[in-house]
This record gives sequence, structure tokens and C-alpha cells, in this order.
Amino acid sequence: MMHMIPGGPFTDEKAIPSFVLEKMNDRYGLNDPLHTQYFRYLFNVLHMDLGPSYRYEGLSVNELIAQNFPVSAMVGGIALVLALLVGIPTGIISALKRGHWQDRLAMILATLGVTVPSFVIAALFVYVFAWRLGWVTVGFWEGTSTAILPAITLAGYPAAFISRLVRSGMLEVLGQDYIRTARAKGLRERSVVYVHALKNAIIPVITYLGPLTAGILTGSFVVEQVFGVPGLGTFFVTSITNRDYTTIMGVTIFYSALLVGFNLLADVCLAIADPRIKLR
Amino acid sequence: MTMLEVQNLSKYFAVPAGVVHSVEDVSFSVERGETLGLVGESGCGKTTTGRTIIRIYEPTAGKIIFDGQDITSLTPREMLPFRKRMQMIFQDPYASLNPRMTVGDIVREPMVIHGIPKDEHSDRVAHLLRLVGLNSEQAGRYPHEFSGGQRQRIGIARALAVEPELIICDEPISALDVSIQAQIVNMLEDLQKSLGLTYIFIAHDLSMVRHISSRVAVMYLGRIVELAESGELYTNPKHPYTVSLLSSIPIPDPDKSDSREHIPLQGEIPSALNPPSGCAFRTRCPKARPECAALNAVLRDTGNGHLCACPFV
Amino acid sequence: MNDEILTVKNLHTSFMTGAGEVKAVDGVSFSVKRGEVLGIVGESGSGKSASMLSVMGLAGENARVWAERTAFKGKELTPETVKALRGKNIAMIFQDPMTSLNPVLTVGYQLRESLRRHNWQGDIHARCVDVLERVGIVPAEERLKQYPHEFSGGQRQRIMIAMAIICNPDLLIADEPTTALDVTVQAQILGLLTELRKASGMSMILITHDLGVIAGEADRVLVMYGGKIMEEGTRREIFYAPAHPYTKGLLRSVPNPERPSERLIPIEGQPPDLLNPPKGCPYVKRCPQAMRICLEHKPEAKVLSGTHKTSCFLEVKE
Amino acid sequence: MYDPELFMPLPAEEKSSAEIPRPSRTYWQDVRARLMKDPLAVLGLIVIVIILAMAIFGPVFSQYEYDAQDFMVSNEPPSFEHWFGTDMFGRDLFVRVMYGARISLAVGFLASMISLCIGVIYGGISGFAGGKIDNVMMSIVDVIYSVPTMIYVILLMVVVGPGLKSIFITLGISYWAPMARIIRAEVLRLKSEEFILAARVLGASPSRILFRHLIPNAMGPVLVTLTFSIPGAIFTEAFLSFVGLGVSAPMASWGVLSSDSVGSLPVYPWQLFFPAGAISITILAFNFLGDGLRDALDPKLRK
Repeated sequence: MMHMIPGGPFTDEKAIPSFVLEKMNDRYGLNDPLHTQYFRYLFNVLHMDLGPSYRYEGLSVNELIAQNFPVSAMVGGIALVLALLVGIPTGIISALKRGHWQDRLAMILATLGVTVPSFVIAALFVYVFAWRLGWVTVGFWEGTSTAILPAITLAGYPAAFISRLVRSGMLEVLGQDYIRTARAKGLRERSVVYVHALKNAIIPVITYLGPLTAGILTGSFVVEQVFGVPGLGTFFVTSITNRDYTTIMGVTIFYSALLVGFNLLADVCLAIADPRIKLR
Repeated sequence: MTMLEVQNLSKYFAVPAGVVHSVEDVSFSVERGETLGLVGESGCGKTTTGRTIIRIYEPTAGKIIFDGQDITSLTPREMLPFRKRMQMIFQDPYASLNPRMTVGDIVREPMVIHGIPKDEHSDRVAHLLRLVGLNSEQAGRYPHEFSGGQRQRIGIARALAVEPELIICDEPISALDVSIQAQIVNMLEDLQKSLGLTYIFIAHDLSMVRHISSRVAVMYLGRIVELAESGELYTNPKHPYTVSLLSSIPIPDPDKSDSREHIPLQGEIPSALNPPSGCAFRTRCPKARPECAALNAVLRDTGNGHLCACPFV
Repeated sequence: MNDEILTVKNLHTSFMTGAGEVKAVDGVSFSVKRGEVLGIVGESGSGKSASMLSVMGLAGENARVWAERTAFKGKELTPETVKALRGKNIAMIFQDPMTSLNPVLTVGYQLRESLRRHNWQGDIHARCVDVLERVGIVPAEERLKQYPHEFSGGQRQRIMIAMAIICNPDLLIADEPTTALDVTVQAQILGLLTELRKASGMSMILITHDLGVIAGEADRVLVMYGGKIMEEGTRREIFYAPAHPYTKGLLRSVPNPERPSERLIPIEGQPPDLLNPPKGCPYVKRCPQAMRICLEHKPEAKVLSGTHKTSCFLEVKE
Repeated sequence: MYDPELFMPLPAEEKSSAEIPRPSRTYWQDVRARLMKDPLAVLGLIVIVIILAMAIFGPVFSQYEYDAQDFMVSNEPPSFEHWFGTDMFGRDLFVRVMYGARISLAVGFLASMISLCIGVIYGGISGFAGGKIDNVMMSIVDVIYSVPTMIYVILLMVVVGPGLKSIFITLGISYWAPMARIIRAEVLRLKSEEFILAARVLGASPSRILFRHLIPNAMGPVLVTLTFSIPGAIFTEAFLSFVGLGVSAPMASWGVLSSDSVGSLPVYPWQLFFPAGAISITILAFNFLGDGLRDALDPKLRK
């Protein structure tokens, strides 16, 4: 598929002597028949080898990912935890205070979180915190302290989404027959809400863990760029502009593997949370 | 004269956990003008039997003979003339009418499908609505504007629109209030008399089935365990399941309720995924013997056309 | 008076819905005596469930409940005191056993939490095993660890009953406990309830639409229609000497077991629209003996004998 | 006080006269009435109509051209002359934002329509056919699902190359999967409804069942999904433009306008503020409308 892209990785503004081109194509095996190339690539991928980069001479895609991913993982990890820590409590509160100001406020914030694109929030944050207030620097990676702002930006959408998910889940569950049973047993409202209702309302959130990870991944493309985070997202976007096929392919495969992993994790959590689901 | 004959009909469903034996080797016939009651508890296969006869489900094995013609493997096109002669009334008055169509369109649809000339439609719709006790001015209204009983009348008008000979009534009253049930049952009886209809009446309410049916078949776990004239079945039940079932019906009469003997059944119906060997009822039967596990419980005539699947009565 | 477990006087309940106010219960008064079974019979929308949920404080957020008096064993009930009684002195079981148990908690947990909440004195685990065995769920030790989806409908209703009786309540409110079950299972459950009641002497309110169940189980009967009590009496009074046209109509519309093929006599018309209830008697539009007064005025309950009351102007007329 | 007149039997006509028939309304009239009662949904609808009107007619009435450069007035802040200010080439931002609305909204509507068509056909067939066909068709959707849509879109964009047309194509063919799932679930649910069985018993042809019974009843969820997928597509377009895969100059979608102004953000913040605000408001409006529509269509609220 990647070969359908107009222009090769070595077509550049300045003309490269044809013999050099020939040699380079040869080195990367681009002169072999397409199917040979394809099967060779597939074979390598199965052995966890994503091949060499076309752009970064002497570096394999594996090394490039290893170099860039830890930063993204930190930012993404903080974002994930933030999204859950903010989303679940606000969802519960607004379900319990339905119609009150707490609910209205939480839902207005959640709607904004879902609707305002992450790059807008990112730019706004950069403008306010870096340029106006001067609290943080942008463009220089200084570890955790610089990870916080991008993480908050990344967490915005998922936190808002989780909050809405928990709210509607709680409202639905609170109308179920077994909640009436729990109340008829004279249980305290606390146990009705936090044991009987929450255990059921949390199930959709677990199902959302897979898409949540995907959202944070794709969000990282722009957010990392705006904040100047040297992560895999920035790197991926650069590779696209550079038409670095093996890198694009490699990172995509890496992302997909990561997602499959998270989906698996979500399935395991789901099986623990919901006894009706059995792991196959 | 035989209207419908069902021979060794079986219907299995493949589900992820295995094969559900919904209907297992069921045979019976329905005479023109009679009402055959089909009773049993949930999961006994009575609804599946009805739907297989009318070919919503493809039978796994067996034959369906309608008015002397084998309709078991007709194509949808070949089936069309038979759909005009054989109709169905459904259980849920809320789910059985398309909420986006007016009542008039719902009753008119069968006429469109079966190519009845357009200029007759309006008159026939009005006639049908009056026939089921509704106002013909209500044809422009939508189903959600009617109560449960009225909706069931609309469903009956739709079934009658093609002037069928046989109607399969699939629990037509179980979703209705007691006071409305009698309205619908009376109407079905009147229509049977005036239009010469034949009914298969599927229900779990044994007293209503007794009231409306001329003969009754009792189903358990996909099989017919007993089949007899309605009066005979209720006064002289032979199969242990029928006996317990009848003794479980609550009687709306305090003295009789107090004085009668209760024959409680142990446990609940086994799964149709994995029915017991031999007689399917043996796991709950108060009279079960060791040999029940191996016997072939087929219906046999115990005299006067009273069929029973238990060999020990 | 000491004999009365539950007393309810002039109860009103409305539900606020998007389409307007639904008057579900409109001036209902009754009492339950120690050890008796009070049957409440009525069709859907008659207010039989809503009145019990209102008494228990479980009618929901959109309900407006008002009563002249509700008392338990002679003590006045307030929303707070009702909460303390729930599950301990007054227990409830519901119609649909498939949805009435929490799917993500084990049966054992759901039994234990009642005991903990109501400070059970004694061995909690032993009590759970005991009640589960008494409702016929065996082997109780293993089954305590299972989740509701591992049980059949009848078994779940048994578990609901175990949960209800676990704190030895004085009153059990059974809201259509067998409607979702098959007849043979219904017979089992009704038998179980009778057995448990006789052993403990608790009172029961049995809500159902099935006249047969009422005839078999109830000591006294309330007949409800359109949010009102139409008639009240002993089981024999209601079935052998019904006074209200609605009760008479209801009894006529089910097949007579003596003459099963005799034509039924239905109640004509449709149930009343509760959003738009009639001004007078709710049954006026379907009543074969309706009079002009029934259209505009609400009949008061008239005492016919010590136990028999009816709300109908026909009785006043004579 | 005894008045014998009151105890006269009530004639049958007077019994039925007590009945007040409610006005007959179709399902969609009902939905519209409920939608109009939701202030946020109405607000969303009004905003969408205003934005649409400005996108269509706005640039025509403006004295500036979207690509007219005027270096005398480059990087002007908002003023009476230039409501949203100007960019580094002195182009009027108000016109450019309105012009960007054309592109963004066109992308939103067209891409959604394409994905809707594919999704309805694919999901409809899958759900209607059932069995093995359904299994195979849904496995394909699952595979598409396992890769995040945005990565998939980016790869496609890289293949097709940047530009407006490619955005339509890419969004259209990558966003149909969720639509197909919703349609299939809806068809599967409806298929077992008794009114569909009734139609089959009557001998209705598959196409009749599909067009007369299934599709009209599945329209509600489809409409809701559509109102949510339009802002999704607008967002994706902005996102793509932002990473440099969007429409090329001098055309300007909201994404391109935002992207262009990020560099000069510290100095000329309004250059980002206006296009970003336009995106946010539009997406917000569609979300309000979608939420309202979903509530209005909810059968649980129907009485």
C-alpha cells in the first residue's frame, strides 16, 4: 500500500545522482519484486523487527521507537490516570445531584471538553501559561514538570467523555429494579450508591478503556507538537511529512500492538468487574 | 376435513453453546373449523411450533401439509398463495404493529402485498376495522394512540385482511388485562363462527385455552406429551405432567381452591440445550421410574383419541 | 388497634411525568392485621403497586405522596422511621426476579449486607446458610458464592424471598411475586410463602392481578381500579357476594371452571387514562349500571358488614 | 339533598362523551415537539443555521476577498475595518473564517453523508442477512476498528495526498465503520420485533420489509449518529490540517487557519482565537442538537 504514495523516500528537492539512488534502493531492498519485499517485511515484523528507517540513516525503526516512546508513555500515562481520576468522580456527583448546579456545571465542562478540539486547548494553554504567565517553558523537555500541561490537555476529552459515561450509567442503574430491592432492604444510601450502583455503572467505563487509549495516542500527535514534546507523536507526524515509509508503517504497527494490548487488558478488567462475562 | 397436518416436525437452533432442541418430533392435525389449543410453560416450544408451521422458521425435519399440499419446502414465491390462507396473531400488542404506519396502512398492507385491486382497499379497511369493533374513522391514527386491547384488535384486522382460513394465535391475550382478555376471546369466537375460521391457539393460560379450544395439546420441552378433546383432557388428564400442570392452575373460587389436591413438581424445566434422555419429563416426574431414562416416549392412543406419551398410564 | 400491623389512611400518590401528572393512587385506606394475608387485586394501572411503594417510601423521585396517616404497630410513620423499618420489620419482594437481584454481587453478599445493616445478633454466615436452605436453594454453602445469573427464574425468586425473610420481618409485601413465573413454579413459590408465613406468623400483603391466586392465598381482599379501592372484604365475601359492579364484572370475565365453554361476559371499554382521569367514579365509563351521579361525584366507602365495604352509589341509592 | 335525577341510569352516549381524544400526531411531529422544548437543542439548531447562512452568503457580501493580500494591513488586530483582524499577508480574517466555514461544513456534511451511505448499506445488509455473512462482514469492521481511526485516516491521506477531495474520500471511507455497527445493531433489534414477523407472515418481500418497516424505524438512531458524526468530521479535518495534511493554500479551512497562526500565537493571539472559536462553537452546537435529538427520540420518554 505504501508504494502507491506518489514520490519515493529518496526523491528530494535536490537531485541525487542516479547511481546513488540505485545503490540506496539496493541497500534497502527496494529493487526486489514487490511480493518479496512484502513477505520479507512481514517475516521481520513477526520477529519484532520493524526494519531500518529510510530517513534516519543507520537507525532502525525499533531504536527510534525506543528512543521516542518513553516520553510519550509518561505524558499519556499521566493523562490516562487524570482522565479516570477526574471523570469518574464528576460523573457520580452529577448523577447524584441531577438538576442541581453541581450537575449543570460538570455537564457544561464535560460538553466543552468533548467539543473543544485538543489543539485549541493546547494552544490556549501554551499562550496563557507559557507566554502570559510564564509558569512553564515550552519547547524544552525537562521531564515530569513539562509533562503536566500536555497531559492535562490530553486528558481533557477522555475525562469529559468518562464523566458523561458515568453519569448516564449511574442514572440508568439507579432506575433498575435491583436498586429498588437494595433500598427495600433498608440499606444506607451510601451502600446503595457506592456498592450496588457504582459497580454496575463502572462497566461501560472499562469497555471504553480501549478507545480511550486510542484517543490519547492520536491526541498526542498534535498536543506533543504544540508543546514541543519530543515524543513518538511528534516523531510520527514528522515521518509523515518526510514520507519515511518504514517508520510510518513501523510506528503504526507499534501503535496497533499497543492498542491490542490495552484492549486485552480492558477485557480482563471487564471479566473481573462483570461476572456474567466469562473469559474465553 | 383436515386443514393442517404436521408430521414429525422438529426445529433446532444452533447457538454458541450448542444446539437447542426447540421442537422435537411433533405430530398433530387440525380439522377445519376447530380450535386446537397448544399449551405449555415458557420454553416448551409452543411458539416455535407455530412459527415453524407458518414458515417464519425453516423446519429442521418433518412435514407440514396444508389442505392436502406439502408446504414444507416451498420457496417464498410458491409460499405466497398459502400466506393468504394462513395468518398469525401475535402476543405483544405494542411490538406487533409498525409504529411508523397508520392503522389504515397497517391493515391495507396485506392487500397491497397480495394484489387486491386498489379501489377496494379503503372500503375493505373500513369494513375490517368495524369487524374488530373499532371505528373506521380511526384509520388515520397511529398505533401508540390506542390501548393494548385496541391494538390487539388492529393486529386481528390485519390478519383478517387476506381472508385466511387458518389463524395461528400466538398468546394473543397474555399481555392484556383480565377485563380485556374476555373481549378479545369473545371476538375471536364470533369471528370463527361468522367467517368459518380454524384456529391454533397458543397460550400458557390453561383456563382460557380450555374455554376456547375443542382439542388441546400439552407440550413439554419441545414434545407433545398429551393431546385430547378439551373436556376430556381437563377432567381426565393422564400424563403426570398434565396432572401436575392442571393442579397448579389457580382457581378463582376460594372453596374449590382450598379443597383441591395440589401435586407440586420438583425443580424447573431442564435446558433444551441438553434435554434428559428418554422421557424428557422424568427429572421432575412424581411417578418417575428407572426405565424412564431409556424409553421412547411417543404419543399413543389410550382410547377415544386421547393421546398420551407416558406408557405407564 | 394493637392487632393492626400496618395502617394507611387516605393515601394519595401522583407521578410527575413529561406528559403531565399521573394520579396513580387517589385516597386509599386500609389496614393489615397480625398474621393475615391481605390480597390486593387490580389490573395494570390500578395503583396497587404504587400504593405499596408509596407507603414504603420507594415510589421514586418523581412521586408526590401524601397521606392522612400511616402507622406501623400503632406508631406513626414518617419518611425517616419508614427507612429504619425497611428490610427489618417490613420486607418486600418484587415481580421480576430476573432484574431484582444485583448482577455483579454474589448471592451471599446480598444476603449478608441486610444482616449487617440491621445489626444481626448471631452468626451471620450460619443465618445465610439457614435461610437459603429454608427456601430450598441447596447446597447453600456453595450457592452463596454464586452470582444471580447462575440461577433460574424460580430460584432467583426464592433468593429474593430468603433476602426478605432474613431479618424475621413482621410484614412481607409481595408485589406480583409469581407473575413472571410459569404455573408450576408459581405453585412452588406460593407454597413456600405459605409455609414460611405459618412458621413465623408474619403478615403478608399479596399484590396480584390473578383472581385465582387471590382466591387461594388471601384472607381479606382489596379490589382496586383507577387508583381507588372499589371493594374490600373477606375472600368469601368478594368471590361469593361481590357488591361492586367492577368486582362482579371481573369475576364474570374469567372462564367458569364449572362451565368452561360458557360464553364469557367481558367488561366493555378501555381502562381509564390516568393522565386525564374521570371526575367521578373511575369505573363510570365501563360500568353497565352507571348513573348520572357517578360522572361527577366520587363515591364514599360504604360499610356493608363488619368486614365488607364498597365504594359505589348503587349501595347508597338503596 | 336526595336528587333522584342523579341516580338515573347514564345513557351510553354520555359515557363515551367523557372521553377527550388527544390530537393525533405522527412520530416525527412528536419528536419535533419534544426537541423544541429543549432550549439547548434549539440553541444548537439556531447556531448551526446562522453558521450555515454565513458560510453560504457571508463571503459574497463582504468587501474583501478571502485571498486578497494587502501588505499595508498585515497582522492587524480586530478593528471596525477588519472585524477579526488580518493575517500576515493582510488578508481579512473574518472573510477567511467565513470561507473556512464553507470548507469545514462541506467536509462535515459530505463526509458524513458518504459514511452514512456506506454504513447504512453495509450495516443493513449485514444485519438483514445474518448468519455467516453477518459474521464475516462484522469481522472486517472489527479489524478496521482495532486500528485507531485517526491513524487510519492519516495513512490514507498520505496515500491519496493532501487536498480537499482526498479529505472527503478519506473521511467518507474511514468513518462508515461505526455507522455500520449502529445500523446493524438497530436492524438486528428490529428484525426480531413482532411487526417484522407479521410482515413476513403476510409474504412481504425482503425489499418491502427493508424499506417499509426496517429503515423507517431505524431512522432515529441514524439521525442521531449523523448529528454526532458531522462535528466529528469537522474536527478530523481541522486535526489533519493542523498536522499538515489538509487543504492547501490559498484555500483555508478552520484547521489550516488555526495551524497557520500557532507560530505567531504569542504576538497575534486573535489569529488563532477566531478560527479555533468557530470550530468549537460549531462542534458544540452540533453536540447540543445531537443530545437533544437523542433524548427526543428516546422511546422511554414516549408516552
